[in-house]
Amino acid sequence: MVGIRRGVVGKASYSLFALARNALSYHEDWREAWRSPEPKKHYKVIIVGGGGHGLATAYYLARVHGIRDIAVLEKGWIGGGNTGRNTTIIRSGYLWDESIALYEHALKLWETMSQELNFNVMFSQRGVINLSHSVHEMREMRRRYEAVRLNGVDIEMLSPSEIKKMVPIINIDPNIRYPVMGGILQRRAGTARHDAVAWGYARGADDMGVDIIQNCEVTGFRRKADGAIEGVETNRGFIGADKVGCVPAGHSAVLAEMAGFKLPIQARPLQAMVSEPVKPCIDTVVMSNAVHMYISQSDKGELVLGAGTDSYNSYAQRGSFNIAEHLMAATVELYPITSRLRMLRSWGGIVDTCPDASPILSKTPVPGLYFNCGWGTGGFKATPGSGHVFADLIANDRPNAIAAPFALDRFRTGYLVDEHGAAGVAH
Amino acid sequence: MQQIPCPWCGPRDDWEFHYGAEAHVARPETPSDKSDEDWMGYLYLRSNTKGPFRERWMHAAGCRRWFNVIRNTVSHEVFAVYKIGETPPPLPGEAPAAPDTTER
Amino acid sequence: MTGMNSPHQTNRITGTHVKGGGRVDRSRPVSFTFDGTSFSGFEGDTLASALLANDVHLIGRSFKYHRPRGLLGLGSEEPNALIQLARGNRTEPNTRATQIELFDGLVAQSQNRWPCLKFDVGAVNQLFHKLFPAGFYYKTFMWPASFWMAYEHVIRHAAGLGKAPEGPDPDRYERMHAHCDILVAGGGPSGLAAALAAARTGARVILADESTEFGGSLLSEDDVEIDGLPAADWVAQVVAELRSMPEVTLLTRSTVNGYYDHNYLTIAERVTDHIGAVVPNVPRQRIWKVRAKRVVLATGTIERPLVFRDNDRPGVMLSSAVRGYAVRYGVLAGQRPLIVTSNDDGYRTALAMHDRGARIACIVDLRTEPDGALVDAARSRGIEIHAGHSLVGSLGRGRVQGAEIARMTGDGTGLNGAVRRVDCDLIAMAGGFNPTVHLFSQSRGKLTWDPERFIFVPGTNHEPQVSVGGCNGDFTVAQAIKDGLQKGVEMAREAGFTGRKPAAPEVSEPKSTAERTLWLLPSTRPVGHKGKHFVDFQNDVTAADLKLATREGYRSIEHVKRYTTTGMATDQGKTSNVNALAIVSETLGVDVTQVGTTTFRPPYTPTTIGAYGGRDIGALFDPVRTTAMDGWHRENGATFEHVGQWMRAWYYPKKGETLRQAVDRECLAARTGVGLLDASTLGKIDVHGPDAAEFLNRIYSNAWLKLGIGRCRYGLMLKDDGMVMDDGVTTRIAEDRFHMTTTTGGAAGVLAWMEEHLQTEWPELKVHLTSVTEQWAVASIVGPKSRDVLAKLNDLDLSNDAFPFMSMREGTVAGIPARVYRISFTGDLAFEVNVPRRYGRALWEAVMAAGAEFDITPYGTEAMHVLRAERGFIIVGQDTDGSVTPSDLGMDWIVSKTKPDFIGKRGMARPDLQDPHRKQLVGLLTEDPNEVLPEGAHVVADLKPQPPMVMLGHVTSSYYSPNVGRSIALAVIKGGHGRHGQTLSVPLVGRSLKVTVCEPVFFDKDGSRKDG
Amino acid sequence: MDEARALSALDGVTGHSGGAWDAGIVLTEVRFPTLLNLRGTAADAAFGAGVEAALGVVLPAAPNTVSQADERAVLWLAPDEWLVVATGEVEGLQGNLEDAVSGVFATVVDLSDNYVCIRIEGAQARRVLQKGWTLDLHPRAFGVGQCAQSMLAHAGAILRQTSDVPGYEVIVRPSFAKYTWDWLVDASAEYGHRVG
Repeated sequence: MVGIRRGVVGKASYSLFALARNALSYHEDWREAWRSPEPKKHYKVIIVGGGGHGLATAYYLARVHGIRDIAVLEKGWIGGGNTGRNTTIIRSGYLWDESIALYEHALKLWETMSQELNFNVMFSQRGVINLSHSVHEMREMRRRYEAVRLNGVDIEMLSPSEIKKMVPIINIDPNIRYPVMGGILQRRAGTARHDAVAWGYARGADDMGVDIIQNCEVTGFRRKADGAIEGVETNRGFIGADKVGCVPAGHSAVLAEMAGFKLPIQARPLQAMVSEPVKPCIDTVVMSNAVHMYISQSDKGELVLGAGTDSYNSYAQRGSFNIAEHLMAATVELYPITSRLRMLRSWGGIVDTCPDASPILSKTPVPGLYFNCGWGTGGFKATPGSGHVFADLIANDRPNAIAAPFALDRFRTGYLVDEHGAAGVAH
Repeated sequence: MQQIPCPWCGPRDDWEFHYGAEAHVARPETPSDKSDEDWMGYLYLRSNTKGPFRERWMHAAGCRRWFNVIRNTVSHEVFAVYKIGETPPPLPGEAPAAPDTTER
Repeated sequence: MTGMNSPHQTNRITGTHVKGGGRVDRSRPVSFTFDGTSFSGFEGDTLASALLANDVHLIGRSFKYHRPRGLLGLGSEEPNALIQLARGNRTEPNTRATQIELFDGLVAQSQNRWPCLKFDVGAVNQLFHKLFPAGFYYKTFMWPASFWMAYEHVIRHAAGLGKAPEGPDPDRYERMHAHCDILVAGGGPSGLAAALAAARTGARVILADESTEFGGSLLSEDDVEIDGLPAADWVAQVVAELRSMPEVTLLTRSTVNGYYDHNYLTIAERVTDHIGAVVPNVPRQRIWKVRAKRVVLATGTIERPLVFRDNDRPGVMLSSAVRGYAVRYGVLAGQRPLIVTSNDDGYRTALAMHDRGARIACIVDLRTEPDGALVDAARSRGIEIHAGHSLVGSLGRGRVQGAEIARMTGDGTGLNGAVRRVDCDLIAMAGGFNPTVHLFSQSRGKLTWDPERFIFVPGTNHEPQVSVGGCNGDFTVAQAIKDGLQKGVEMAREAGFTGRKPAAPEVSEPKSTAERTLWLLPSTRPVGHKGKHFVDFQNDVTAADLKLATREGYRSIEHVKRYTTTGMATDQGKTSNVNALAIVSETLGVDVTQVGTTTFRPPYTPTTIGAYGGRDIGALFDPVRTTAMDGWHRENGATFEHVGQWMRAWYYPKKGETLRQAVDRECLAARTGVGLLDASTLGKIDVHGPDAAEFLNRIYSNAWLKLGIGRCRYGLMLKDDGMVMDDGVTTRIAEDRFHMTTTTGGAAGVLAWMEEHLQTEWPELKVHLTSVTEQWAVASIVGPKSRDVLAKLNDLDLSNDAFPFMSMREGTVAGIPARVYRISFTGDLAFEVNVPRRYGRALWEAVMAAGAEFDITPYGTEAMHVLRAERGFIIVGQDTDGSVTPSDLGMDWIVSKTKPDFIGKRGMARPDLQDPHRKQLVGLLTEDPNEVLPEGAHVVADLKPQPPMVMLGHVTSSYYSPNVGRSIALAVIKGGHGRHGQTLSVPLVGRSLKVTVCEPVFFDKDGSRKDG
Repeated sequence: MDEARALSALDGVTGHSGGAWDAGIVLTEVRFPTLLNLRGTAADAAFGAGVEAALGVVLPAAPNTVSQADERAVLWLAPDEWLVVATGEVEGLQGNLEDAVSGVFATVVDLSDNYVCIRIEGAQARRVLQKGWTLDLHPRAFGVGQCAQSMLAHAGAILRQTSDVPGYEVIVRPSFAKYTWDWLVDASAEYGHRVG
């Protein structure tokens, strides 16, 4: 899109020509992708949390709603939380209409993101396959398949031999402990370069005048006499704001308690790991609930493996070893050729999980304070959609049709969007 | 891999346990008196403390007893273990609480 | 073999005039191939030392630019020399040549090149390198938008280093749990000392080292004496003593690779990799999972490369590695080495090489006035020293042929003299040593930057542990041993042992003077303008890339790392991390600590996925649970269904029968004659104690206090949110005792949930719960003739009056003590016979024999599903999904209106659960009676030609019912209870079906068949 | 009862006895011991006395310990739960025990069919078990007279040491018996095993 390139600051557009031109000056003339400004005294909107969702929220507030007096406050470095710790899977094949609408909204935005941001986020629509290993799972899978299909979203059912064609390294021997009985495939689904999403949104938002302030930790909320939000206390002083949107992922409960209320959220460890890089051997993303593992191969050649969450609360960004151990056994079981490849690096994130495995996009008991959290294991794929509808919620002070089902009130009324089946494995 | 000290069986790997989240959340005695708001609180709202946290564990692979632990959710340091019904020890840096007779 | 052309061995030190001919066994030559050419080496060689001995320096190609690369290091820090080892299903990519032990017949290949190592087409990337600075891909490949997948395809195939095998791994792996008082990671001088001191107290000690033998750096030094012995002899002495102690476990070829919470560490042991042969039943690799009371980290140091122009040419190596090849392996990495050094340690390499016959080209010393014993020793041998000089760049094609050097300005930032060319065939870089703090960092220890010495050292520790020797910043052998002994005994004391610290030995070693750290050696032109100054060798990250990243705003070290990929290669930045951090901080003009430190994560070195998986593959991946009758099912041709971990008989096809035919036959038999079902997997819980009835009254939605002894009742369990959780029939065995059944999948969860309530909410209730699921084998005899069959085996009065529906009798069946329950999951007359598991098969066979005259038909879970659906009985987990209330199921009759409370009562009163438009259970009949709806299909009121369309709900159960004579289905539909009689549509791919909503009961609507 | 008709979950799994006489591991099924689950209040003197009278064994109060006399062993499972393992003459044992504790809140449940018992003995027995048993089996940490509940690989198990050879008994549910046996055989492969 041309629009944002005429932004407040105005930066050179990225392209092959720009690379060639800059090569002549030894790449010494590239400008910073985003500024590092000092915080102002007051902003119209403050976004707490400089991950993908927070940066996307700021970007769309500026881009769609014309609000440019925005600060994004990040306690560490942008994209340093779950944005940089996930396994980069993007899909919209959920179970309930409400979820499909939300994630499909995101998927559509992914499809144009690189061009819109003029930043290659390497959204690779290589397809995502979900496997079924029992009669019961096949039944549940069919239900999800039909729900997705009738929402007008692309989805296909695959037989084991069709899966084998797409994923030659998979073991479809019917006599293994968890035989592959079938799968569903979403071809438009895939992966993206996770860090690039944060950077791309940061650059785009910055271009429109948004202040991205790193190493700025929120330590409290200040409220006016009428109870409405007045601003945030930070390690760099008080910063006033008309509205505050919190997008703190794993730390949502901590921030909510600062603001004086509780959220139905628990923070749990989630682990992932990559192998050493090898030449391409799997071109699709494949997930399996029953054996608790999912796999894809990065462009660099690393096999990216994801596990299930631990069951206990933790902010340690590390999980228990037995989870990793099981993941690797499952990897060898389903993909026997991986046995001699080596695990290179493992890491953990903090996932904020709701009782119904669906997110919270909501107003709160504090007027002018909004929360976007509870994405559990599904946050990365939602990034643009989450930012887009959350910006809308903040700008209009009411949820749009996509966000409405994800309000906090559902825990009072009982109208949950129970995605445990669809999100049964972390992904 | 954390070690959770079962008050009976001793320290065991964390996977031997079933996790019960925040401790001292009693089921209301007369639920029918409770508002929808209150019931939401009982069903879903649990503290999610970053730092020393009173929480419940059950030794699923062993004696199957529930008990309480004070554990730092950041460092995973375990400060105290106490049985159901016992007075909760103070959190690190906190003054001892008066004996609690209402909560189980 | 290409004829054993007399091996080159040009670099192998021969003769005995030099001390230390290396630790290889020259009496045992072995042959191997590299890229198809045969070479020979000796037992004790690594592939790296053998290739060097054969004068092979070009070993690999770099990741991005495909630049020729040779060996940099000596051990696991090696970033360049990655090898595709072995062939076929045993091939292994990305293996470091420095860690491959030579054995006869070893096959090694270079990787990431095509068609061959010398002429790699990928090297064309070097021509365009100016277009490929760090992060270039974020800036391009965006147009046209649809082309990314094509670009990506090319990028993927260019990346990736080695190749995965094509078939399954034939080797065996294993895991082992271990416990110890002290785990010592690293068997160099400090680790050996710590292990010895701790072991002498009687503590249980595990000492692990990643190398083939203990000794660490001492094996690579020829100028250290301990207690008057050559260092290696002292090592042998200590190891011998440790070996004699029963409570000491010594592990070589074993890398402590993970440090997790509460002193839980993993060790990756390479058990048979080095012998190149398969030993039956012995694992190739083993993962040790160790819980240690105390940990001693003695992981040593890794030398820093120096960053100068084209510092990646084959022949540019770490100084300590060059010395190691000479001393430990008896190999000269070059005949005419140049040493560039920031410290005295480089001089030790010069002396070691000189004394073994190499002609030292010169020593380039960054320091302006080097002095001290080592410098004097070099001078006395006539070695040329250029003090205050920079190494401007390396020269050569394919391998180092020379170097450019020049005098530096006083501050070391520029050049101050003419550039001179020096001929050499090897450049040894001595840039100082970094403590190997990876494990300390993994254990969440805080690192401290020592600004005087430019190193990270362990600061505050998080776990009960201690660091000693090089990894603690103590770089002398004397200090390492002294500290090791001291900390070893301290750790043992903390673990509960008593003992005295052994006396520290006398150590003679060269003394070192101050060093001068320069992160980026000055060159003739600015960094990035000419040549490349590599920081991360494997990922091709240069100093210019790091500077570009900071210029573009990527300033946190994590941003720099992710933007440039520095430190993210298979060596995980072992040689590059600190250099990168320092260059970034220097560029930004801030302190190193402000840029941040990288947190190290497991594993320390990459470890095979197979080893972590261990024996948890194939049949041992996950248990399969089977019932007492399983053997009979198998012998009689049953097909099986996985239900959780259980294997249940799904149906029993006769020859030539399809699933549908078999199930139809089984369903008809169970309605018209008699069928037999193995129901053993149902959960069974003994609920026992004076308050048992009161307890059930609280956890079931219906009333339980007045149930008579010997009577059964169906119960529904809800969660406190009001949603259905489980169901089953529970029987009062005695006043204070009930036998509860649950669903197969729900058994464990229900028991745990009830225990939780007993222990934490209602401890005043006197009730004991015991799982008896597997105590009983259960055969359900079902159908109008079931009474006739059972009567042949039983002396009970089976009449409806004597043994009414929903009651239990104890007696014998076929001579076996049994509990017989008159309950039914089909609606027909049925008896569920429970016997102790050991008699399960005998019971089954007796019933089959007695039933033969009635044509008794065994049926599986599929027929069971059809039969219950005919009667509209739900299956929790199939017709419910955690979002369904009893009311949604039309089961208000089982929800007590009078009990003041039970679990789920308050939850059901919430607004959304009272909504009349909720999804509710209904029956569906298709227009065509032979058309069976797919389970999971969705129902719409307003059919559109194509999606999207508004869905009302979905089909939960759907079968052809031979008893009804048509297809039947259960579904949950919005407002379904008010829709009976309506016609709705089920859109399928390419067609749609019309369905009529009905009551979810299709057979025996008045329930009259239960008495036969 | 007709013992000839009784089938163990390991029948057809363990194969014929045999194997090298010097195998590092000897695996044996302990066929159909009587197993009674006992629940009661340890602090209640009447309960303890009743148990002792009926079984001739003192109720073990310390967690994870075993009291044994002749062919009766009582394993501590939980603060209010024990497992009685009896071989030899067991006629009327359950009834006697129930009678002996009838005056207090205590329950006895027959679990003789709910478990299968495998004995593993031999010089390498500890090493084999440690491949899948996380608790420390070193003689300083675990010995005769002790028991523990945990997982052996992926099967929930009760383990007790029965001899200093060392020898152990592994008690698992019958549906996990085949898995456990196969796992033990596989884990013993490098030392060789014999079926006792």
